[in-house]
Amino acid sequence: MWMLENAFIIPLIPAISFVVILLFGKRFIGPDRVHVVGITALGLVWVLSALAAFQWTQRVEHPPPDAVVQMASHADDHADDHADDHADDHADDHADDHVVVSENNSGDAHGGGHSSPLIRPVISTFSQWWSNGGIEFSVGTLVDGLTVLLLIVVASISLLVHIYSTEYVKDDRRYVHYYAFLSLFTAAMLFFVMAQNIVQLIVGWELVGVCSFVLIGHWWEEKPNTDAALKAFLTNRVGDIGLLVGIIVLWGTFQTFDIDAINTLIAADPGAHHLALLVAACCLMAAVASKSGQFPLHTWLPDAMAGPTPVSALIHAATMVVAGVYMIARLYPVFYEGLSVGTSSINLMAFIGGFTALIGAALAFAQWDIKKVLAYSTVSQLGYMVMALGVGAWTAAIFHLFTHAFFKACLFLGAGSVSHAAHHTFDMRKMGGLKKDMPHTYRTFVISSLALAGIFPFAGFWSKDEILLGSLVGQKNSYPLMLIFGCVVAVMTAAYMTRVIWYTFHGEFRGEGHPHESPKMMTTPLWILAGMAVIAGVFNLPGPVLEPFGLEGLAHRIQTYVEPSVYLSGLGLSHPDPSLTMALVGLALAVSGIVVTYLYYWRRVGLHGMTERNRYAKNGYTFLENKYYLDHLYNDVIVETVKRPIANWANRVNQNVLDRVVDRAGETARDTGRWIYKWIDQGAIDGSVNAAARGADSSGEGLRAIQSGKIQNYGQLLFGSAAVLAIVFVIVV
Amino acid sequence: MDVLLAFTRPSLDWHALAPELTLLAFGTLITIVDIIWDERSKQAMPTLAGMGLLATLVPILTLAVDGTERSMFGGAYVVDDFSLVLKALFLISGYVVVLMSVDYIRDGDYYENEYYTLMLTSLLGMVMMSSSRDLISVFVALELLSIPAYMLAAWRKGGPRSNEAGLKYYLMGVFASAVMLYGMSLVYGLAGATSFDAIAQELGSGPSNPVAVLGILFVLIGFAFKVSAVPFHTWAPDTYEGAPTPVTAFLAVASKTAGMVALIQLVFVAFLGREDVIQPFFWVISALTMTVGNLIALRQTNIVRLLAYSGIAQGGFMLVPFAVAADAPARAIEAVVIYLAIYAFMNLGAFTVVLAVARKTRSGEIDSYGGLFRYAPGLAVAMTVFLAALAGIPPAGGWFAKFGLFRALLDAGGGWAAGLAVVVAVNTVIAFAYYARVLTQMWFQPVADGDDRPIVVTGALGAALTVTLLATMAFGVLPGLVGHFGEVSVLSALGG
Amino acid sequence: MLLNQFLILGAVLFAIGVYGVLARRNGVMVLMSIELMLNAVNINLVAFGVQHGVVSGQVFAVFVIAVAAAEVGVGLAIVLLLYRNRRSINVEDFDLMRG
Amino acid sequence: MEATGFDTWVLSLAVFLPLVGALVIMMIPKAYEAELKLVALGSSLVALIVGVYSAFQFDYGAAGDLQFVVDKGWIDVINSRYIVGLDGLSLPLLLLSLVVVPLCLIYSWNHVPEPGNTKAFFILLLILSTGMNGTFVAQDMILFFVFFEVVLLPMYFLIGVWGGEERRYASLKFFLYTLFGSALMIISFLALFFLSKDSSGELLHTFDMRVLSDVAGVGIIKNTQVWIFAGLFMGFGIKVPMFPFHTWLPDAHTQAPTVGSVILAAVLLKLGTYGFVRIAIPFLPEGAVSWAPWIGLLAVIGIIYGALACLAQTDMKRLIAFSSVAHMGFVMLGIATLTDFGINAAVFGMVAHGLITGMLFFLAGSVKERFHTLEISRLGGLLKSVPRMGWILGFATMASLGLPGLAGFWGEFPAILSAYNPGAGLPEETFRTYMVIAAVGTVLAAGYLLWLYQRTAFGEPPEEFAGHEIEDVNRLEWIAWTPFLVGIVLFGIWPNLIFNVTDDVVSGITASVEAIVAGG
Amino acid sequence: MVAQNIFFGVIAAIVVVSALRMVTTRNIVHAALYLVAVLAGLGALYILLTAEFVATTQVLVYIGAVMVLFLFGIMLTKAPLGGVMEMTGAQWPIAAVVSLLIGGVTVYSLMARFGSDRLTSDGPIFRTADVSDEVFSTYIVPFEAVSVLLLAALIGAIVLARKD
Repeated sequence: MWMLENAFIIPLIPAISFVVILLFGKRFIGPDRVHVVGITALGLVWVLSALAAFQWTQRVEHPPPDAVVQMASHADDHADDHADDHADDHADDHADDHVVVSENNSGDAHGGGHSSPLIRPVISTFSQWWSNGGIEFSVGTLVDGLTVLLLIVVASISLLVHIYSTEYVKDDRRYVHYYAFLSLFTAAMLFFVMAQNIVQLIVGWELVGVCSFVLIGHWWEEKPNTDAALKAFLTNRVGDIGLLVGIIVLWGTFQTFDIDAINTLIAADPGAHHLALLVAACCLMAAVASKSGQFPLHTWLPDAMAGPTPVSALIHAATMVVAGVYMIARLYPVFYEGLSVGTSSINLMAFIGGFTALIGAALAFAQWDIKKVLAYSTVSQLGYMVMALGVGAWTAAIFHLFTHAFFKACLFLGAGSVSHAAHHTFDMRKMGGLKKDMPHTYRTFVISSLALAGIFPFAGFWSKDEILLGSLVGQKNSYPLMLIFGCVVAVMTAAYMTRVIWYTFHGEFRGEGHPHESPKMMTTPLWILAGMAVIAGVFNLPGPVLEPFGLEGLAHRIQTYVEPSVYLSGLGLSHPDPSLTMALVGLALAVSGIVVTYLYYWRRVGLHGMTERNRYAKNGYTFLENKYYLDHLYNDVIVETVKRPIANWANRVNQNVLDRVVDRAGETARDTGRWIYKWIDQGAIDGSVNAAARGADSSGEGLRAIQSGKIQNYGQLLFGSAAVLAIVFVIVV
Repeated sequence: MDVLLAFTRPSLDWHALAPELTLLAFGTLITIVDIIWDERSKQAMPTLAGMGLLATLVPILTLAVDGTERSMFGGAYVVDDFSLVLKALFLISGYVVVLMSVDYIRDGDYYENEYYTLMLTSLLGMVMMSSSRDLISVFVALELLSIPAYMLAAWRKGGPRSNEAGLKYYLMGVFASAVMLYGMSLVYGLAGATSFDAIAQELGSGPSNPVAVLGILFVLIGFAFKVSAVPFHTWAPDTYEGAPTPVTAFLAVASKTAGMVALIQLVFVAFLGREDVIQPFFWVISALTMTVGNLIALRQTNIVRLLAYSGIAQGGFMLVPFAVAADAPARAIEAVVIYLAIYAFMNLGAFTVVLAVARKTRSGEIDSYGGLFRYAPGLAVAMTVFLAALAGIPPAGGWFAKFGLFRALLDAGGGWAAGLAVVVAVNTVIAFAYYARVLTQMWFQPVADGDDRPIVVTGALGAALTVTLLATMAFGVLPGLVGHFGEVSVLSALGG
Repeated sequence: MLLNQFLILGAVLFAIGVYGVLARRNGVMVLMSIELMLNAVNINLVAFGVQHGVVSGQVFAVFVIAVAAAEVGVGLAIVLLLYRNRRSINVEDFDLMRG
Repeated sequence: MEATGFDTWVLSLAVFLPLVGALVIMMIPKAYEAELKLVALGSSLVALIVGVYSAFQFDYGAAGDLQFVVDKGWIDVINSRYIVGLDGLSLPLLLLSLVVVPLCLIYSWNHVPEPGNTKAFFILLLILSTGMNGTFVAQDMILFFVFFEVVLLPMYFLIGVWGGEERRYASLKFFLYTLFGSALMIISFLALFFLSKDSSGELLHTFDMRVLSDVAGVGIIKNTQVWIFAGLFMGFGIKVPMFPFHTWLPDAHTQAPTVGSVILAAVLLKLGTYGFVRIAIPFLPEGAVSWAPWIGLLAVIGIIYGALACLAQTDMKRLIAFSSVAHMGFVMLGIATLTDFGINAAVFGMVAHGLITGMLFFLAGSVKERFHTLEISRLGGLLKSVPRMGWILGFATMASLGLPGLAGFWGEFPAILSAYNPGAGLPEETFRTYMVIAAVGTVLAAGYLLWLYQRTAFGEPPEEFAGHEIEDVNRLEWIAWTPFLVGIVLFGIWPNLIFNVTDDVVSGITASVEAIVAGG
Repeated sequence: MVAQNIFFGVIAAIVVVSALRMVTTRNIVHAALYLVAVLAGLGALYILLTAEFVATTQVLVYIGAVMVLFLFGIMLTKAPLGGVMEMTGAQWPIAAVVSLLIGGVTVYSLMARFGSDRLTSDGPIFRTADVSDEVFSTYIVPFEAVSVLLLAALIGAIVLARKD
């Protein structure tokens, strides 16, 4: 268990790498060789992360005595409250009982392989980090399944991106800084995921934000890039208000920053502090919304595509943007109790997630920039995860996070590869027909797209299926609306990915020059990721799938290893049974999306020319796009189907309202500032100070009149004042 | 004949009178030397005068060492620690003024010997003042110090401004002393005796009566003139501007101190029982004096006039403790004495710098100080210290003086005292605004006329500067020095 | 005799003196008016002395007379000096310095 | 505990060595410039070494107690004594002050701003140093007052002689504002002197801050406490500066020479906040409780207001100056909560703000020196023309906007946090509202700082500077800046370096406030 | 007593009228003569108050010395002997108001305090010797000071008044 206890080493390595690259990169290592440092560090990180993951599995499989929680009696009391609810679940449990509910901790009542004992996370704390009011606060690591999962994801993607970047940003004038900040980002992200307390969460949260800022603005000579960087940072800052306040509310409620303690306290006594938790959860949701691109704070994410593509893959697809999701998962009791996930029909989290998934998907249709399509797709998928968490499908969400990281990173890197070939453009209108020139890119891209679309047997299929299943079953109550959202999004996802593939790889090449396949350093990572996109699903296969192969022991590995049952047990979460029907429906939806789109592009079926006939459509379209490809307006298809109102409206709102809000907020603040500065500060406050000075000055001038120089006047004053004083005093005294 | 036989020779304590006599002797000596050697004695005059002043310090020291309180004529003339401290202060101020005068008077077209005679006479009046505890002594001492001063103000005979300064000072002074005398006559009429103790007994008891109010008021007004309190200040700026600069310094420091000393004795010994008159009176007068003095000073362009108004405002500060004279008598006296001591040095220092600079620039305009720091850094620093002290900024001396005021006010406590404290605070700020104008010229502005030859500081001026500078800084850094004097004086003045 | 006979006479004289010094332009006249005020004081002093049966009132009065003489002498010298330099003894003319 | 042996000299040496240096320099003729500089740097460095020695000798286990105490007679007549002592509250600030001055000397080594005169410039800096150091160790109110005031004149001259176009106006404004405040402050000191009683009801008549802190205003009725506090509030609040007394600050900063701004931001402003923590709150707990909501209100107004004003600025230095108003708002909010958390955060915030804003002013000064303008619209592309400086600016910007992991965060976060549960007797809802407003302030801070950074550092350098070869950070600047940068990172990563030192003192203060409030 | 009162009334009337004329007359020499009348009248009143030494001094010093000084002053300043020069300034109304105020408040106060207090007629009568005893004992210091004062005034006045 050494690695788990000393997990701090993992983020330390890239941190050192950052310092080394920054300080010695140019002079001693050589600007063109700094990647060696970064890649070495990341390699090491990956190995250690893998080691940590292995040790964690060992811990779950063979828990040392101190790792198992002996349930306190109150947990049992609590369990009684929910006994009825769970009775059904238990009755229905067939094969594989991984339902982790509070009452079955004391042993494995239902038999079968690996019922999960409640495994404590490994918590190590180092020294006193800061102290205040006599309380000492430690810095430390909390390692459990969720952590190691994220470690693996971050380490893997980051390593691949490091490798990929050696080619992609070759000869960049800020190659050194690029690698330095990749390292720093990795360090920050790793630090974040193993945060032992919520203050560390903030630290990591903000640090990854800064790295994101720096890397988005990597080419800061162009103003749009810096605008995008600022927008990203400021939008995140807005969310951070929520983070700050939420964490403060948690502190105020529990008098601790310790994640373990907070979760345990809530799990031990759910229902207490409901109001505080509601406030905290709502505030934290704002933070999640900003970081994970949830409606309505998602607008920065597409803009963030101004950064180098590998950065987009790493930060804005696979890792940083899932920080919000991670935080929900990490502090799940807070959200679960605060937003009453287990009781009400719709909660804020589920709604925001579902809605985001929907509009993200809708918006993805309207983009011509391949990266923006992917960005909106990311928004949509993150919404999916949040929605899953909102309906109580914790494991499904994290599973999706896991699979999504690989195939989305692959897609981004693929897009980067395309752009590398096609003169650094991301405009799909300048691509086309790249299939033959870039076979590796094409193949990996398609694989990942299929995974994203949720086609069997790719990774996305499994995770998406679990989410849909979660929405179907929900926790105690069903979330029918969420299921609808999920299904619609599934269709749309498949559709817009098909569109991307069409425009990018099929048809005629519309760009300039001669596209060519990217070098090995780029394609290798693509293949690795594509491979993961294929197989990542195996980590949480449902039991029935494996049963025929006699491998049911390997089912639900993520659920087994990752789910922090020690915290969730008190909440009464349940895991829905795998449903073949649901899987088939999901698959059908995805396929139908592909098919419709395929027919549209490849077969020219559909309602072309819609815009000529329909006034509204035309207006809408004019707004969306007024240059080329009127005939090919893909939106026509959507217009005619259910999506039309959504996509159109969403886009309009997105561009006109949400996106402007940020700008407007900035402008308004600045105008307010100017006004206040001019009128209040310089006018009223400073003005009154200066006026006082002037007043003193002019009264001095006025008083000089007394000093006429004439003795008679002086005498009059002398005797006159004497007389007046005398009169006053004689009368008064 | 019975009556004649009944005369008993007064018992004179010669030791107690030794300072006055020494001073008198030197004054006479100067006059005699003048008569005998006439023009040839000119060189020796300042030396003689200076020696006279220093020599007078000797009996003061012996008296101080002796320490016993000596009272003569039924308490009409008292030599106690309070009077000794102030005598010493007068003499030292006088000495510094003599140092300032040496070159000024020699280089100008002045009657030199008589100048020093009158100076010593005036100082004699002041030295007398600090021991006087009855109306006649105070009156005579006042006239003795004032009348030579009137003439000194007009000493530049050929200068219409100096003449006019003398006339204004004289007329206003006489007006004021007429009012004061009238007041004294009323006070005397109520008490039936001239000694302060008797007056205190009479006035302090019994119900309020308008004659007492009038008498006290008129007496105070007479001295308010002397310390140039608003609205009796009008002579000061004109006289200061017109008079020869060392005389101005003398008036601004020694003469004002004498007025304050008289006020202390009157207020704290004679009138203390009538706090219903003195406290409101001084509240109003001090507030007015500070504020008006400071406000008008803001608009001055002539350095001497600026210092004149600054002096008026400083006088206003010194009057502040009188407003709590009855509520916190000990602290109030202490505050005034401390203020006087510090004020003497910082103001004399400022005038010394003005003299030194004027020797080169031949101008009294503030503009002529432009860039002083570039060509005469020493003088600029010295002036900065003095102005900082006047503004009350540590570590230059003045802060402790202002501190004393606040201390007295807060010891008294209550809304009125606190209100006055705020007025003082506000005035401190206004005051710095005009001191800063001089600082600005010296430090921030380019050299006036582009003439940046250094300034030659003569030996005497240098000595004056050294004395004042050291004293000002010492009072700021180790205020215990001056604080000690203040404390001593409290005990005796109240005890006696 | 009433005490106030003398005192009020003194007060009236004092007031007249005040009027004189304020209204008169001629420097010498101003000096003469001052004498009125000082004499008013003397009446008070002597009258009070009698009232209280003490001699100090008279002594005070004598001192006042002596000092007044000195003052007049000095005053006239200054007026003469000004007259010599300015050819005027009108006190209203003397306002070289003001403000 | 009274110090013995060499320890009795430690604090006095740290305070007065720079002054000795100044006096020595006065004796050296102007022509010997190298010697002048060496003496100046030497004296300030020796003072620093003495300070560091004291930090090593400091008993951190008893950080709540005064150490190295010297108690000697000074002004007996008013019962004021020369008492100096060092506790956990003073130590960080003293060290900050001791570090900043030599660095400023080094920064000015070869380029004393127009109109030159190294000698005078260095003398003033050294005198300033004495005043600042003294204020932090003084344990007698009069001594404190004297040191508090000693800094005024040197700073006035630094701004007035070596400042920018409007220097006369700015310097005078600075001076008059502060003078006004300190005049009211001394009135309050005296009121404390006369009114303080010990627990048995005896009048104390002492200026000894240790004693006054112990008696904690017992015997002064609440109404009086409120008034006395008002005086202290003016004195310290103007120095901080709190809204609406802040208007001297932008002018002073804008016009001051670089090191003047640095010292002003790094140390001088702290005198005010230090005064609140050291004097106003422990001496007058009830007054503090009555005032706290209003201080909190002004603090959050300051936060938002300063930020909005920043957005309106066109001058880089002025923008940084206004950012001080906002940052000091956080510090004051922390203090206003009267909790351990808040006050510790405030002290941390003081140090952090000192380092960060000091650094920003250094940068502004260097930019001005190279580009001869600080108009934001005329700058741009610093990252390209002077890349290292650009990066440092970015770093300082990030630190200033409160990035976790850098020092600024630890001043802001606990301060905001403390407003959630303000101290006993304070209205909870009000402070929670302040908390949210303050949190909004962090966004605005990010807004104006990044906006500044975008316009100055990003993009292409403007035409007018395109052709010129512009020197990047030079050696002297590196020497002067590195400690700032290291400090920002170090305290950011390991905030306990400061929290641990200050906590004991602060806990003592809040405990006594609580006891009084509970008892009353 | 009646005689005394009548005497007082007559003298007081002369004094007041003369004083008023003095400050209003346009002829400076007349003014000087009116002043003589005032001073003489006051001398008479001092006799009435049994203050013989003061009365004597009044006559000797004031009428004998001071008046001569004034006349010298008038001549040396070549003031017009007739009513050529306007002696009263334009601001005389202000002067009048001020003097009325001062006079009014003084008279009011005196009336309020002393009302109808009688002068003690049976008190001791002080002769010149008594005055001198007092001067040379209690007031010896001021007396000596006055001598210094007179000397200084003499020296100073000479310096200022002499032509050079």
